[in-house]
Amino acid sequence: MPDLGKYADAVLSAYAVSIVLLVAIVGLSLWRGARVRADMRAVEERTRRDG
Amino acid sequence: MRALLLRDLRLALRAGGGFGLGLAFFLIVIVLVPFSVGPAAELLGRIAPGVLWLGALLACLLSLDRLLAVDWEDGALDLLATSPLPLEGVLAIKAVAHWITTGLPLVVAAPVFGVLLNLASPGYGVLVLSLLLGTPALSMIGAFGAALTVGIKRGGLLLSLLVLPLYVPILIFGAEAARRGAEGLDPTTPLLMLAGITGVVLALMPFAAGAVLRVNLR
Amino acid sequence: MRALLLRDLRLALRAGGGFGLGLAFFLIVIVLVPFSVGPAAELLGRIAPGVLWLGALLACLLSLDRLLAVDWEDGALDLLATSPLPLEGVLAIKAVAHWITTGLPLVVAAPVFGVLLNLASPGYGVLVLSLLLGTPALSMIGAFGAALTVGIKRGGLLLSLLVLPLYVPILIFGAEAARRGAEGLDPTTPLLMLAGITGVVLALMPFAAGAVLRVNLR
Amino acid sequence: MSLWEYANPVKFLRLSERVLPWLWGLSAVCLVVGLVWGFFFTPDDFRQGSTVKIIYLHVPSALMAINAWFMMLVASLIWIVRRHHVSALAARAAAPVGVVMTLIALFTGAIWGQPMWGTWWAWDPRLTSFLILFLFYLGYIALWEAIEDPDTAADLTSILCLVGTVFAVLSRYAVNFWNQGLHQGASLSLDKEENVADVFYQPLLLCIAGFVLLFFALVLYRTGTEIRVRRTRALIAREGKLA
Amino acid sequence: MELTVTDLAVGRGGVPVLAGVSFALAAGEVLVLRGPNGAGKTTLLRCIAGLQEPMAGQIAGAEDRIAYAAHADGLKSALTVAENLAFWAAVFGQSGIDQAMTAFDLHDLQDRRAGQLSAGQKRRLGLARLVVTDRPVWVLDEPTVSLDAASVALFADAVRAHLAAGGAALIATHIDLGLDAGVLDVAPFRARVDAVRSSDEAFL
Amino acid sequence: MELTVTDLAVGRGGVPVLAGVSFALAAGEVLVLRGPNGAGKTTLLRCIAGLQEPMAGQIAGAEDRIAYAAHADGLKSALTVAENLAFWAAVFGQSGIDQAMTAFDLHDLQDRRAGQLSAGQKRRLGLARLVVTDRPVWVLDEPTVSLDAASVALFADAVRAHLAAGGAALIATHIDLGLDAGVLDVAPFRARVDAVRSSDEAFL
Ligand code: HEM
Ligand SMILES: Nc1ncnc2c1ncn2[C@@H]1O[C@H](COP(=O)(O)OP(=O)(O)OP(=O)(O)O)[C@@H](O)[C@H]1O
Ligand SMILES: Nc1ncnc2c1ncn2[C@@H]1O[C@H](COP(=O)(O)OP(=O)(O)OP(=O)(O)O)[C@@H](O)[C@H]1O
Ligand SMILES: [Mg+2]
Ligand SMILES: [Mg+2]
Repeated sequence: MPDLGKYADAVLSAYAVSIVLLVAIVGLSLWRGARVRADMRAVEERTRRDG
Repeated sequence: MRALLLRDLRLALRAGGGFGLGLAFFLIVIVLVPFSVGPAAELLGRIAPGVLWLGALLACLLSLDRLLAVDWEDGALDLLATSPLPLEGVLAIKAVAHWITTGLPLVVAAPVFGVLLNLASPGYGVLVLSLLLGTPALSMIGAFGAALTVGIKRGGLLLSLLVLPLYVPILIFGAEAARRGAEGLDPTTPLLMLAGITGVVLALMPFAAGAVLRVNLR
Repeated sequence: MRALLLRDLRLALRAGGGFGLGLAFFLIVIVLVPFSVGPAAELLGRIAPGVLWLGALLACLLSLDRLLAVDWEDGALDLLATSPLPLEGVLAIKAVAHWITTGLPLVVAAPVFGVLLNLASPGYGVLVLSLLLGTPALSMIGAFGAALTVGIKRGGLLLSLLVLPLYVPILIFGAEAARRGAEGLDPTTPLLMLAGITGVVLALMPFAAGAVLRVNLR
Repeated sequence: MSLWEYANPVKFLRLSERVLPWLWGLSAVCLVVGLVWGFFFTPDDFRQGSTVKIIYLHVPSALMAINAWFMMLVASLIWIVRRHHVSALAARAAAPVGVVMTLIALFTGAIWGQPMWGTWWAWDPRLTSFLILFLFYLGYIALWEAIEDPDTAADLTSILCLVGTVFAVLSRYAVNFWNQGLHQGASLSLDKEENVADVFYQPLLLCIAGFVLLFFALVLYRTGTEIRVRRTRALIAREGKLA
Repeated sequence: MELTVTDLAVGRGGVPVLAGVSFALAAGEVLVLRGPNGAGKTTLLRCIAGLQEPMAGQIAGAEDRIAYAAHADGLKSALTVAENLAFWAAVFGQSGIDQAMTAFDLHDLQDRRAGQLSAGQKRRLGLARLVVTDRPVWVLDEPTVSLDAASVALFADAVRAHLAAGGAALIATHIDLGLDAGVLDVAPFRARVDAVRSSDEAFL
Repeated sequence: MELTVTDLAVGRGGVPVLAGVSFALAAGEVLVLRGPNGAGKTTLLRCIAGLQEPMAGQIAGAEDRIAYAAHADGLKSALTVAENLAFWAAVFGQSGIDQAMTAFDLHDLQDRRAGQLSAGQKRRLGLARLVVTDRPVWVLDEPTVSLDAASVALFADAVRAHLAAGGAALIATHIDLGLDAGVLDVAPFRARVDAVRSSDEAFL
């Protein structure tokens, strides 16, 4: 850990906020993507079955 | 009742983000203030607590016309009135849903907006506390106002007019508390007053609103 | 076209006073400001030009959702679109009616409210002039926003969100002119800018609004 | 084969399936290496102290926040002119990513401003137009959400995107126009004199690359998701009608 | 228990519209209200449903037993067909919506948003709501508006099933529903102005 | 000049609903559209009225010649019956509203606010609007909803008068209007999904 001096709070919180936001957008995208994919599969199955 | 709450929240989520929009309006008011009074940091800091409260109040107010009017127009309100739910309960639930979609986000976001207006640093805690105490009353009074104006086409402006005087005491004590907090004074008295007003409003307003709505449905 | 203008004005008069309400809202904002920032006369005087412009803008904004939504809901907009009137004309007329019912009363009443906020005496003329130049553009931009959100149930808040950034330049120059006026400086430059913006908006926006509305009616 | 062929959803999906793993991987590598390098292995600035380390987050995110809007502009124009659905959906998919970039830039900028300027926020031209750009992002997303018919929504949001571009341009070049704000000018310009020192420059470039790649990975992935939503919608609609 | 209306007078905007209306509706019966446009059918039904006060007379057996359906269906266009129905079922303390979906042939439309239905499909959904209320007395104002012949038959079947289960129905309509129903023509009950104490009476 | 529709395809929300619709409507003719709920009558009429774009095919002779009436009547409840009609007359460059008032028996209601009319009275006012447009082709979507028998007859008379004056009418309805009309059943034109280039086609 480098010595951040008196600005430790500022630097650390900036990194924390940014990383949380990045992880959030990536996580949300993947989660929604997976759900939509599953929905589409289900509907595709249904239509194939019904002809 | 739970079904109603869930439905209202779901509708708020689906129909173009009822959640975000109140917040966005709040943000917009806050952004416009420096444009109109000029960007001097000292001046902004002085008026910040008042402007934040005013912005929260206007954001709340603007979303009030969604509270009942949609249900009125598509007939759902008539049907709810003939359902087993008591009308008072319906209105209380609607106020709760309104608070969750408008008031709560405002409370959470207020500190961020405080930064934009250069609010003095001791003021943040008190600001959040005062909003947390005050906004539920805003929603409940709003439900009363909405019940009062429900039959009127585009009653939005009229609704604001009727409701605003009722908002004044809340604004006075809320802004006073926030200002005292920002200046490092003791905000207990206005906070207590605020809590008292909110308590009374939450206890009585559902009945007043129910009565008024019954008259309006007739 | 004249028939449409007359009808809109008549409706504004009948349906719960479209005329008075914008004004009333303006008044209320002006009245709430001292409650929220505290009644110190010097502070009020300093922020007066900005607050007056902000109040005018919000009053204008709040009445925007009446501009098209009523006609949309009861099907009159569909019928107007199939009528011989060009859609651009319809929107321009609607903006004019909106200005007459909201902007004009504000312009006339602004000096009175200036007194309430302790506006410095050289500022009155410039304030009125700046509002007179700026408010027509507010109405026309508002018509564009209303056309953009017309299909959306209770798009009121979304409408504000979309329209407000477009209002920013008008607010900047309007408030700047009013502030210079109040401080006894020369307000010509911001007034000219304001006039320029309004000219451009009035010339172009009806077509943008017409195009957008056509997409929305589809 | 012309580039337009990839405007076909199926082709697009196939291509993006192939490209995406690389994009994810590369962006992760760039970000991790860049940030670790910047955070642990660069010296403090003689004036700014350790706060320079914020530059590795602030500058790339601010850059991407603005570039994302330009990318949406291009996609919207393609939609307006050639009416390729995929490009409209790409614009839609990019907006939330842009919002996140904007938020990161705003937060890190504010956190940086407190020690540097003695204030979290100032109403300086660049900052202000950037904030308005943020509002446009919100309005853009809300408009997409609010309109049921996807083609109508695409048309209307495209128009909004055109208008919002003014503020994107302003937040990039406002510093040059007015020259009176607190915020620094272009320190990444090729003009050597204004440029930041090399020690900071190299990890910064890596971070920028990481943000760019992450942006493209996210947009590609999210566009795929939007395509699947539309496909599901179309299938359901067909089902209802045949029944 | 039957619905009994005795000497009822109803009005709109303080002006009496119908007066002296009396009838009784027992379990298993349908009563069709007829009368020309503007006769006062809607007003009468709203009054019986408890949405407005009678100007005179009594209504017995209505309290909490009525399911009312008017022109406006109270559908939320952002919710799907199934969600709309499930909401009303929950409000009325019921849970299953399957029977209602079957009765009005809505299964195919289940996941469609209500805003994306045609006029007749919307109406069918609005009527399906009646089934999930599980209330004994249906009070319906022109229920078959914009329904095609097949859907009108579905509706008639639903009413018959409701009657067979011990329910009753009061229906205002201009068309023939193919139901074996009593008919009440409201035209003869048109109120003479002095017939009832109107709120404007003091000025007469 | 007649209204000619050639090989028209129409859709809702990007999904094709009807395809391959062709017909011609000459002066003095009525064409009644029939079809079950959700068949696509409303969509077809909106398209012909110019409120939405066709997905394929041509419409000739519609430009500025159509008076459209749908469910929503576009009435202003704060204006009186006469004011409502006069407004539409002015918009269409006409002046007299007397003939329309007579045709739909509105003289008695003349000074009543539109908001205070019953469902059927509102509808009558909405239909009277057609007369004041003076447009040759009437395009009507379920015009007789909530009308009683007498009013339906008034409506039929109005249509006959319009035809006699060289007009034409295209009417979607589920009931029998008592008009001597050609019938077009839209059910056979239901679009096969691959029949037309839909905007969602790329996703299928
Ligand atoms: C809330 C406050 C701030 C905001 C909203 C903000 C916003 C921006 C924006 C929009 C850019 C331009 C990106 C581009 O054109 O691609 C930028 C670049 C930059 N910012 Fe900030 N900033 C803030 C605070 C700060 C502070 C406090 C510092 C350092 C003292 C700083 C240093 C920089 C640097 C070095 C650049 C790169 C220069 C350039 O490419 O123009 N920023 N920022
Ligand atoms: N809001 C109102 N204020 C005053 N009078 C009204 C109002 N609404 C309706 N009326 C009048 O009351 C009378 C009864 O109206 P009602 O709607 O009950 O008729 P109805 O039998 O349902 O007719 P319809 O078959 O046309 O629906 C009508 O003459 C109508 O003009
Ligand atoms: N906004 C919409 N989005 C998507 N599909 C829609 C929308 N509105 C209607 N539909 C569908 O389009 C089809 C045609 O609808 P349309 O309203 O034209 O039918 P209609 O023939 O007028 O029926 P009705 O007799 O019930 O009025 C229906 O299957 C309907 O579900
Ligand atoms: Mg009726
Ligand atoms: Mg239809």
